[in-house]
Amino acid sequence: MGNKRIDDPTGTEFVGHEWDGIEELNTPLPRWWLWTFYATIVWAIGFVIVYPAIPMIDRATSGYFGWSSRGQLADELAAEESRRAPIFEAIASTPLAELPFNEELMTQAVAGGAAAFRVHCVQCHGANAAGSEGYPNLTDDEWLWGGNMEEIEYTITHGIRQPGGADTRTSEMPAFGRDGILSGEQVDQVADYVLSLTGRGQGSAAGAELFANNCTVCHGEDGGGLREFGTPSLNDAVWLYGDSREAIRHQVMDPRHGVMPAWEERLDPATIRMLAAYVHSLGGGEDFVEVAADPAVMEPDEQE
Amino acid sequence: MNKNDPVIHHSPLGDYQARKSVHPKRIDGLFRRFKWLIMVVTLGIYYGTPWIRWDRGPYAPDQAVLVDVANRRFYMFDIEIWPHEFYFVAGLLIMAGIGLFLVTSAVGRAWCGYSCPQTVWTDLFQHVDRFVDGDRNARMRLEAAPWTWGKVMRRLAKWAIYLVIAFWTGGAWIMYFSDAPTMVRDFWSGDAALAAYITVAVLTATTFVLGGFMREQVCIYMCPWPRIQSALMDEHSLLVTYKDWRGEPRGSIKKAQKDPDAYGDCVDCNLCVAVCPTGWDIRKGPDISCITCGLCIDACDRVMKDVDRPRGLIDYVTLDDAEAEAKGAPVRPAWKALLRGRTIAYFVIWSAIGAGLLFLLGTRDHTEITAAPDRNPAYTLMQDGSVRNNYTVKLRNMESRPRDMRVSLEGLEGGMMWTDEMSAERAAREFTVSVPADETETLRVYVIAPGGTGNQDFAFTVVSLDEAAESDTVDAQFETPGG
Amino acid sequence: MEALTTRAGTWFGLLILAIMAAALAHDSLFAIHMTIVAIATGIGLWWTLYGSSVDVAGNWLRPANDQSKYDDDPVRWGVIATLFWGMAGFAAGLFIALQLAFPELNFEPYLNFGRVRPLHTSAVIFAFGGNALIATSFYVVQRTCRARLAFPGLARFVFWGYQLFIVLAATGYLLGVTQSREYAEPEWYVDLWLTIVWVAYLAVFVGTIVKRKEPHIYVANWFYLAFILTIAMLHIVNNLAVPVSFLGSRSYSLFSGVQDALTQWWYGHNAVGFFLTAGFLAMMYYFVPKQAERPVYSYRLSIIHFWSLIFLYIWAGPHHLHYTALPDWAQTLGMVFSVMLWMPSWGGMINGLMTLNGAWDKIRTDPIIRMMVWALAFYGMSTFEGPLLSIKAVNSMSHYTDWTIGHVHSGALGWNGMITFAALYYLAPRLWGRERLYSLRMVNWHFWLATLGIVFYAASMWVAGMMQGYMWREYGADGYLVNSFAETVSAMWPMYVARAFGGLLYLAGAVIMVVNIWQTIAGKIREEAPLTTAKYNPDADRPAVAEPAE
Amino acid sequence: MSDNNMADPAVKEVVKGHARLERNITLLGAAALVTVAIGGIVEIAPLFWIDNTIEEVEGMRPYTPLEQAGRDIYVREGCYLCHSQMIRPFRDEVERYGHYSLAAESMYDHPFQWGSKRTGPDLARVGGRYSDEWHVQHLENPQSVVPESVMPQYGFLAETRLDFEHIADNLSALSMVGVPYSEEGIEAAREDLMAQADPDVPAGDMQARYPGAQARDFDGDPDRITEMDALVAYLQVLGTMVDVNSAAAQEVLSGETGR
Repeated sequence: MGNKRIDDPTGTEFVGHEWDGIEELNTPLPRWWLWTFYATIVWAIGFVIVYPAIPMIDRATSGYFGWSSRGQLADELAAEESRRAPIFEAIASTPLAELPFNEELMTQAVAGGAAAFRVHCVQCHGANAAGSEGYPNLTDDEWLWGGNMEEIEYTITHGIRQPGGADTRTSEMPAFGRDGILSGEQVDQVADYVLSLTGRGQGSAAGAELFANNCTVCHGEDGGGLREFGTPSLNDAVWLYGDSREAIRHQVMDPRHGVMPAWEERLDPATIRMLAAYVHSLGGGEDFVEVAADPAVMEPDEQE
Repeated sequence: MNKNDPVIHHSPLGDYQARKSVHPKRIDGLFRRFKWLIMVVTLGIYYGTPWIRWDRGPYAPDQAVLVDVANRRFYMFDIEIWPHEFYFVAGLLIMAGIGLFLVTSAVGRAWCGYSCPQTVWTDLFQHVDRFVDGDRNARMRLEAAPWTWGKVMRRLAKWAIYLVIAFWTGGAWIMYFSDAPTMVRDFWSGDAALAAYITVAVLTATTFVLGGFMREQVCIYMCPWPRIQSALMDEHSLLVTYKDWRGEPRGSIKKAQKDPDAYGDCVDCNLCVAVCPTGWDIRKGPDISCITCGLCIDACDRVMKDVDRPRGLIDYVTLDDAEAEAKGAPVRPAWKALLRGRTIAYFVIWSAIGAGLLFLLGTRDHTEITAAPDRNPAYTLMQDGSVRNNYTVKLRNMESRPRDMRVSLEGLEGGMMWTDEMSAERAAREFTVSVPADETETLRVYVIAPGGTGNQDFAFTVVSLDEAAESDTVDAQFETPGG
Repeated sequence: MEALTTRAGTWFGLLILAIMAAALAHDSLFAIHMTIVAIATGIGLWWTLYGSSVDVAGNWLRPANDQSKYDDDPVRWGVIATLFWGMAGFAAGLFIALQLAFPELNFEPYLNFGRVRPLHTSAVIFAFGGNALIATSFYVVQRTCRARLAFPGLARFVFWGYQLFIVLAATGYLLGVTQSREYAEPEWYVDLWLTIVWVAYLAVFVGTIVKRKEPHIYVANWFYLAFILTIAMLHIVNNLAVPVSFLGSRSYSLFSGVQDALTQWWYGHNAVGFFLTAGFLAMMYYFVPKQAERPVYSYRLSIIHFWSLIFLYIWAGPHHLHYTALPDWAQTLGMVFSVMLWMPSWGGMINGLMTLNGAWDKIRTDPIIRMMVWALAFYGMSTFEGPLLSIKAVNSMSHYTDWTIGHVHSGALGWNGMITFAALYYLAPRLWGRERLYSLRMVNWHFWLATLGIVFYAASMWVAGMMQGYMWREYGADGYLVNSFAETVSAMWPMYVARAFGGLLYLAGAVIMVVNIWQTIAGKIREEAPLTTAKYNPDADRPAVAEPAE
Repeated sequence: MSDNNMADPAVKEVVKGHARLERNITLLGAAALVTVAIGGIVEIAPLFWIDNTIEEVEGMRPYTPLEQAGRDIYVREGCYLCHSQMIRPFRDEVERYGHYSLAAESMYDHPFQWGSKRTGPDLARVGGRYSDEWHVQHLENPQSVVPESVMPQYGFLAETRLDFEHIADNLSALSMVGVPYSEEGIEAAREDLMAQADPDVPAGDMQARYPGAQARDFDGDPDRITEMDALVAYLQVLGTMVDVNSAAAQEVLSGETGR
């Protein structure tokens, strides 16, 4: 090593190459640098042993604890579920009429109901229960079968026109046109009359008579609908199958009947109850008028 | 290329450069005392702050400075920051950045020399060295000495003290994140969160290693601030300078006595090197190793006094002044370097941002309202033809006491509203709700307007029903089927 | 004459091909692009026929006193292109930053955020950064090999071919031609073109090294070589796709879903690792010792950190996909390799900064050194923040937030921007044979504006990321989420304004640079209080063996 | 050539170790290329052979021609720059956006659209969450429905006729990269697209080819098929193909180790 030159300011020896005036010093590696590098490598080896890391033939190594990000989430959600279990129990055991007066339970019920709704109900009723043609909007104030919490819970539990359901809610409108009960002309007259109920056009006297004879039994004299038959009101702004003359005519001619499954087999009572609470909370829920007036109901709340 | 070209021999790879130990000598003087002062103040603040109590009433913690991660609140005396007000932190960060410019432009790397935690703890650990092993010469002897029992015991004792300090440092940190007295009790009874133990362990380890062993290497190799600060300085910034025009050529007193004209003021006693906490020789000129702590100034001043020469052979000087002095100009007092355009400009910007933040803090309302409409359905047509829109309204009560608030509708002719808490029958144009202390109350609000109403803008207004009567308004859109 | 005929004929043939492709295009966007190609070939044809008789830019592209010791024409063009695209990229960045604060600034469809953001990222990374890399690599490789460029014609093709790539990519984004792979958005035919250009680039670079008159290859060239080779590998694999039509603009990537995601981020992260790190480290290894006039700190460190850096970087891609549907094992590998990358990255910082040992006083007196030091400091901070963000626990909060944006920009504005500016300031007087820069004081101004800009940018984005991370996962006492997404968006507003302001400052600094270099090229010298800088000795700046100008 | 004096024994003797690489560009280049290739090979290649990379789920089908056309628009407009399509397995994300995304759900995504930034919310399961009208209004003027939004306006989509003359070519290119479109499906691509976007056109085999595909006028303008139709159709199918909530799937997914 004949050409050992020393750099003056640093006292370090030169390597000896030179490129365009640039030289290099032969400074050794800083010890802390090397050791820190080694430390990160040691740490990495440890981490690779503890966590899934090495790809093999049909799967990767599982890591010492068999950890997975999805397993971790499942644990976290299970913990959350067990935290909520007593609440579920309380909801299931609280009489429905008292639920709204227990603010904490009610909040939990609505939130839980919303989660369950997103899973089981949105497919038909749409997100946030907005409904669509043939699938009732649950946020408005028209209720075919009743809109207080008890009625809603019953509907969810037993469904509507659930085939084979013993307690299911059932009603069926005759196919006036298809089955020849009314002629085509008569169907038009009825449709015009129904339109007139909401102030659209003038119904004929013949239409009014046809309506009185065929429809009032189920829809009421003013077309306001009757809860016991689950019939819609025909004199308001809410229409399940559309409010056009054509849609109404079609419904008289050959009515469509929606089916809602009974959920009692698939969901536990607490979930059904939470769903009822959620649907009730969407803005159109009806009060237990007669029950709420009863001072006895207020008691449990006061006792707490 | 021909074979006469130089062929270079390489040293084997893998060699590393071991740290050369630094054994700074004890010194007393102006800057050493200033360092003591800063050390006492900064450590005092660090260890003591979590124990200051501050009465915020029954609904808020009574610790003066508290980062409440679980509830996402940051308390600092009378100030309480919520997550959505985090922009205050951005303001503080920008102030810190410009503050760094300000300090550096005025007094160079003063941060490094006096108040950087790495400096403060290194200084503290160096005092431990001195306490256990004696001053510079004793420590150098000890380091060179073979590993006898005595040396082992001394080393163990020293490291034990390091460890205690390091543990204390880590322990103090977690006090900022939870009620300090409770934390101390939980910590020792084993009830504290795992994160607390891990934090203490990590901070103990880093303090032990960085303060006890890495020391100046952190400043020289690892920390970006020295480079940033070096780059922030210019020819008007103060930095510790050896006045070579006065000192050179250096010579011992004996030599100088023989031939007084041949030598400068430096007596080559090497005391400036001996006291340097990073082991730099300031006479070689400025370097990243120099943290400008001024201890070499203290050392040199003392020697100059002893040999009866004027002080300030090593001193805080700007580059410009140094040039002028070297050419024979009189010494300019260091403080004059502080008053210059750039420093003042930074100060103005820095204080303007600070004043802006203070203004924001002072004038911010502790009442806020937000309203988010339901997106689906955007509206609900009711039986009677009227239209209902649903909103999620949030009322923020940022005071540490529960307050009643009144929410009312602005605009939307004929509109009424109600909430989940009340029945639709009691719909009105306003309602009152009680918001718990220091919380956000979320309400479902149903707004209904008669049929024939078109799409329109309106607003929710909230007024706090207390003497402050703070108010806030949020604009909202009412959607209808007709559009 | 015959050569001229051949060249003109080739251009004419290409022109006809481009016009035919435009006429027969499968979709209108492809037609527009082929029209651009046709215009480019038309310019080529015109230049071949008449170029020698017109003086387009006077002194600008080649100074009158150029003695052509090295082949510096493509370097000079590259400097100008770097400045031009830099301005375009910074301005686009400021524009989209303002769009996020003031959405009214979206002008549908061509200037919507979704179309301008790729324009911004590609303009700064590939147009600004790429031109800087090509220009400096041509400059550095000649000098450290003491040889003129190999294949000078090919070198010119590389420059102009790369500009065509940029124009096609940029117009494509605004028109809606994109394959949506971040930092690899150009469609298949633009990718193919870039592949051709890149192979030519590799040929010129390696050819020059082969011609070298120095026994050893300098470390800067190792980094340039690793950059060119790896980018070629990444580019080809990541852009494997099947076009819908050979006359159409759309293609579908060969891979789908999870494999596609990892391929893309294997590319995306190493675009950072090899384009923005290895390539720029190469610049650092030449310009820092030259400007500081000091030897490189440690030869051994450069060996260790070079090999460990290029080996480890490639593995880090999966940290962009933490907690996604990518299997956990790949995420683990991505994380541990990112952490191991910390020290190799810092090796470059140490080697750069410690090169200043014995010359630290220059930081105060030489504004170009000051920029280099800041660049290295930011390189150090970003490469510390990077491993930190790759740790899964941290990443679970920072991912999808503006923290990432802040991190990227502290690297891009601080490291890539500053080191490029420093290199441009170094090059301008030397390439145009000027005594010194027009103004060193203006370099100082540029430095301060850029620095302040970065402070605003980094601080606001870091806080914005924290806010998003916290607000998205904020649970109320009832156990349900507190914030709707829209609320977190509105909380960002002050941060977005502060960020845009930081960008404005950075852009303002760049404008000063353009003026400064413009005046330098024009041969002006500003009267000002002197600052020092490294001296230039034109006589020493020559190949080992004299070669005629080609 | 300066590389080859290694033949000289005098030089060969002293040039050892790293210096050999420094003096030989071929060696240096080859060594660098090998070094950088390793990581990618080890990480990417196993994704093609390890079975549990992509979960076995039911319900995944290729996009319909209309949905694919909408996807192309999603790509063209750079939606991925602000919206992710990747719900991570965290409690807050699962509660905010729905079940975490599975690798299987993007198995026909060429290219993937997982995204890297959430300036806007995740869209992996936006399908069916809002109504078509909401999407149209939101795309035309985002601030009219979400006042805080910083999203650009996309009204031009509703005014631009969808160019689907060559949609079969797109499907055939996709089938070349592995999306299982049948030959009839490719041939009938134009008809299928029209059948899905226009309620008056008989659906034909469209719904048999694409189970669960929803056919309707998506943009509220029945007279023509616009880019808005396509984009909304794509948005409405996002995250709806796989029944991720079935209990069995949940248990299997979370119990899987070594993935």
